[in-house]
Amino acid sequence: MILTLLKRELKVARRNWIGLAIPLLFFIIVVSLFPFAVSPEAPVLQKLAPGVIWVAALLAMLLSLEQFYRSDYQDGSLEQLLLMSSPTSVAISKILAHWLLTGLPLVILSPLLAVLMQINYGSAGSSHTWVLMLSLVLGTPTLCLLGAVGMSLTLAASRNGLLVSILIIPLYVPILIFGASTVTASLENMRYNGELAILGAFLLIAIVFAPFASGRALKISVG
Amino acid sequence: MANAWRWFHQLGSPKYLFQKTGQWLPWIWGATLILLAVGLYYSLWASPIEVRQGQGHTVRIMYVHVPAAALSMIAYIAMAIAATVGLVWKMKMAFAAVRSIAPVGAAMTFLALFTGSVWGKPTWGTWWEWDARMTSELLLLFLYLGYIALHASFSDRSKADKAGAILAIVGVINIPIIYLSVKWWNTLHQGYSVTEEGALDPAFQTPLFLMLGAMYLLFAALVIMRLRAEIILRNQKARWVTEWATGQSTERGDA
Amino acid sequence: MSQSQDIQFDGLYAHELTVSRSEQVLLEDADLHLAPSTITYLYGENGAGKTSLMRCLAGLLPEDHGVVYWNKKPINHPDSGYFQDLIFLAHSLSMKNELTIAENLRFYANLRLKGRVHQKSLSNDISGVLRELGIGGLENRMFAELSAGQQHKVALARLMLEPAKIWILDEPFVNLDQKTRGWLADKTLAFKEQGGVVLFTSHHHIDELPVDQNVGVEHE
Amino acid sequence: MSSWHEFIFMGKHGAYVWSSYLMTLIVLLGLFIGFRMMLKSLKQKAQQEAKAPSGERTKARKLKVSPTE
Repeated sequence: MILTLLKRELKVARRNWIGLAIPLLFFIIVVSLFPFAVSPEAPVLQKLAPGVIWVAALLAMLLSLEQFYRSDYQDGSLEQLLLMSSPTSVAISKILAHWLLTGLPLVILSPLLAVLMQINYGSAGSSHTWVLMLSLVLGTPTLCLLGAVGMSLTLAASRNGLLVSILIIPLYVPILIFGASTVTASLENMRYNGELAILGAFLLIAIVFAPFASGRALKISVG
Repeated sequence: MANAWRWFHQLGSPKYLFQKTGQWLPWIWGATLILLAVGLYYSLWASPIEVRQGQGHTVRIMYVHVPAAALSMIAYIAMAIAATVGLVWKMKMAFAAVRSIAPVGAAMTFLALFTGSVWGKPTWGTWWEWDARMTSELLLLFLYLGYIALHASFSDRSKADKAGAILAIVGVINIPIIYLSVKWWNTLHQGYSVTEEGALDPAFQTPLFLMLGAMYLLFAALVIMRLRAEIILRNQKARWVTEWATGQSTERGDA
Repeated sequence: MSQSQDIQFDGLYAHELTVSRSEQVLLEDADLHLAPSTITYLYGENGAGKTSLMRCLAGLLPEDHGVVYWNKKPINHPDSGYFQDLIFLAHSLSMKNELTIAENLRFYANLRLKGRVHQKSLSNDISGVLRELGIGGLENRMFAELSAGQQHKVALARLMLEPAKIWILDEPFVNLDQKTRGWLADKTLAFKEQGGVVLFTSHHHIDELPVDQNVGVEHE
Repeated sequence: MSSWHEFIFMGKHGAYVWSSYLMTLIVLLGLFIGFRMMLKSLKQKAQQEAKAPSGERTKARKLKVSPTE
C-alpha cells in the first residue's frame, strides 16, 4: 500500500522536477552569499560552515515541503487517499517522498558546499565532509518528519506559506544544534559520536510520533 | 470515582461550566488580591536585599520573574493536557480551555523574558544573554505564538481546535528536548547561567512563595475570564446565552 | 447510544445524524436509509448541506452526533469494510495534472485493490472504458491537457474500474453531454441491478435515470 | 527597607526593579481589561441578536425522505 502511494508521489514529483530543483538551488545560492557578506577568507568561512550549511539545508527543507502536500489537498486527491488507505500510511509515503527528493539530494550536494565553505582548510584529506554528510543523513529525515506534521496542520488554514515555518522552526532548533555541532566538533578534531547518537535518537523519536500525528492532522484538514 | 467522572462530564457542558466559573471567579479574585497584596508588601518592602552575590535590590525582580517563568511552562503543559482531553473525549470545552490558556501563557512567557532581560542588565551587564533558560523561554514564546497564529488561520473553529490541539501536544513533547538541547549547547559555549541554582536564603523564600501563589491564582483567574468569553463566543446561538445576555435567567452569570 | 446489533437495516443507514460545517448546524437528527439496489436522489438548494451530508456519509466530515452504519456496522468499525465498498466522487476531480489518464486511473484501482490486480487486464479495461466514453486512445495524455468535459469523464471512468457496493456521487451529471449522461444513467442502473447503493446530487431531475427515493435537505 | 527614599530608588536599581513590576502590571491588566471587554461585547451582541426578529436566525435543516412510486 505504502509502495503504491510512494510510487505515485515520486512520479508526480518527477514530472514537476523544477519545483524540486528550486529549493536545492536555493540551498546552494544562500550558502554562496556568505563569503560576500562576511569574508572570503578560508579560516572564517570554515568556522561558519557548519552553521551556514545546516541553516540553509533547514530552510531548503521547509521551502520544498509545500509541494508534497498542497496540490493533493487542493485537487481533492488527498481525501481520496484517506478514503482508501490509512492516514498514517499516507503520511509515511509523503515523508519518504519528501526525503528522497529533497533530503537525499541535499546530502549529495553538501560536499560541494563543503568545498565552497572551505571546510577542509588546513587539514587536507580529513573526514570533515563525510561528517557533514553523515549529520545531514541523520538530521534531514527528522526535518521531514516534523515538517510533515506542521504542513498537515496548516493545509486547511487560510493564511499559509509562512505559517508552517513559524510553527516548525522552534521544533527544528534541537536538530540544528546537534547537526551543526557534529560538524563543529569534527572541525575542532573532537569526538562527534555523541552528537550523531543524539541526532539518531531524535530521528527515532520522530519516527515513532510524527507519522501518526501527521496522519491525524491530514484527516482533520480534509474533514 | 463515579462522581468525579460525572463532574468531568458536566464540565463539558458550556452552560454548566459558564455558571460554575461565574460562581468561582469572585472567590478566586478575592484570594488573588489578598495574596498579591501580602506578596507585594514582602517582595517590595519587607524583604532584605541580596548581599552575597551583590545583587542588592535587583533580587526583587526575581519575585515576578520566577513565577512568570514557572507559569509559562505549566501553562503549556496544561494546554497539552486539555488538548489531549479534547481530542480523546471529543470534548469541545477542553478545546476552549486550550484556546483560553494560550494568550495568558504567552503573556507569562513574555513577562519571564522581559523581567529576565531587565534583571540581566544590572547583573551581568547585558540585556540579552543566550543562556539556556532565556533561550528556551524565547522558543516557548514562539510555540505559543505559533499556536495562536495557527488557531487564527482557520475559518472553521472545530478544525482550528483540533489542529491547534495536535500542535500543542507535539510542542509539549518537544519542550524537554528543546530545553535539554539548549542547555547542552549553552555549556558548550560556556555561557552564563543567570538563574544559577543555589540554596535560597529563607529571607527570600517568603516573598517568592507568596508571589508564586498570587501569580498562580492570577493566572487561573485570567484563564477563567478568557474561558468564559470563549464559551459565549462559541455558543452565541444557544438559548441560555440569550437568556444570560438579556438577564432573563435567574442564575448568576455576570463576571 | 444505539448498539450496532440494534440496527436492522442493510446498506447504508444514518441514525440521528447531526452535521455541521464551520459552526453552522446544517442537518439535525437526520435518519436516512439507503437500501441495497436503490438509487437515491439528494436535492436541496445551494448551501443547504448536500455536499456536507455526502462527505459525512463518506466518513470524511466528522459528524457532531449520530452514527452511520454500513450493513449494520458503524462505518469506522474495522469489520464494516465500508471504505473498500465505497466510491465517493467529489466535486473536485481528484486527479493529478502531472499524471497521464491511465496512470491516474491505474493508481486508484491499485490502491483500492491493494495491488492485487492483473495490470495487463486493468490496462485493457481502462482502454475499454475510455472508448465507451468517447475519449479512447487518450490513455497516455497528461490529465492537464484534457478539456474540462474530458477530465470529468476520466473521473467517472473510475466507477467502472474499481469494484464497489456503494457510490456516493456529488453532481455527477453536471457538464456532461447527452451521450455521456445516457451512459452514466445506464451504468448506474446496471450497478443497482447488481445490488449497488447509489446516492447522487444534481441541480435538476435526470430524465434518463429513474430513482427509488428522493431525499431533500430542507427546512421543516 | 528602611525608608521611602530607598523604596523608590531601590539602591541605584530603581529603574530595573520598577520597570519589571510595571511591565507585569501593564501586561496582566491589559489581559484583564481585554478579556472583560471581550465578554461585554459578546453580551451586547447577544442582546442585539435577541431583539432581532427570530426569522433571521438560520435553523438547522431536516431530511425529507419521499419514495417515488
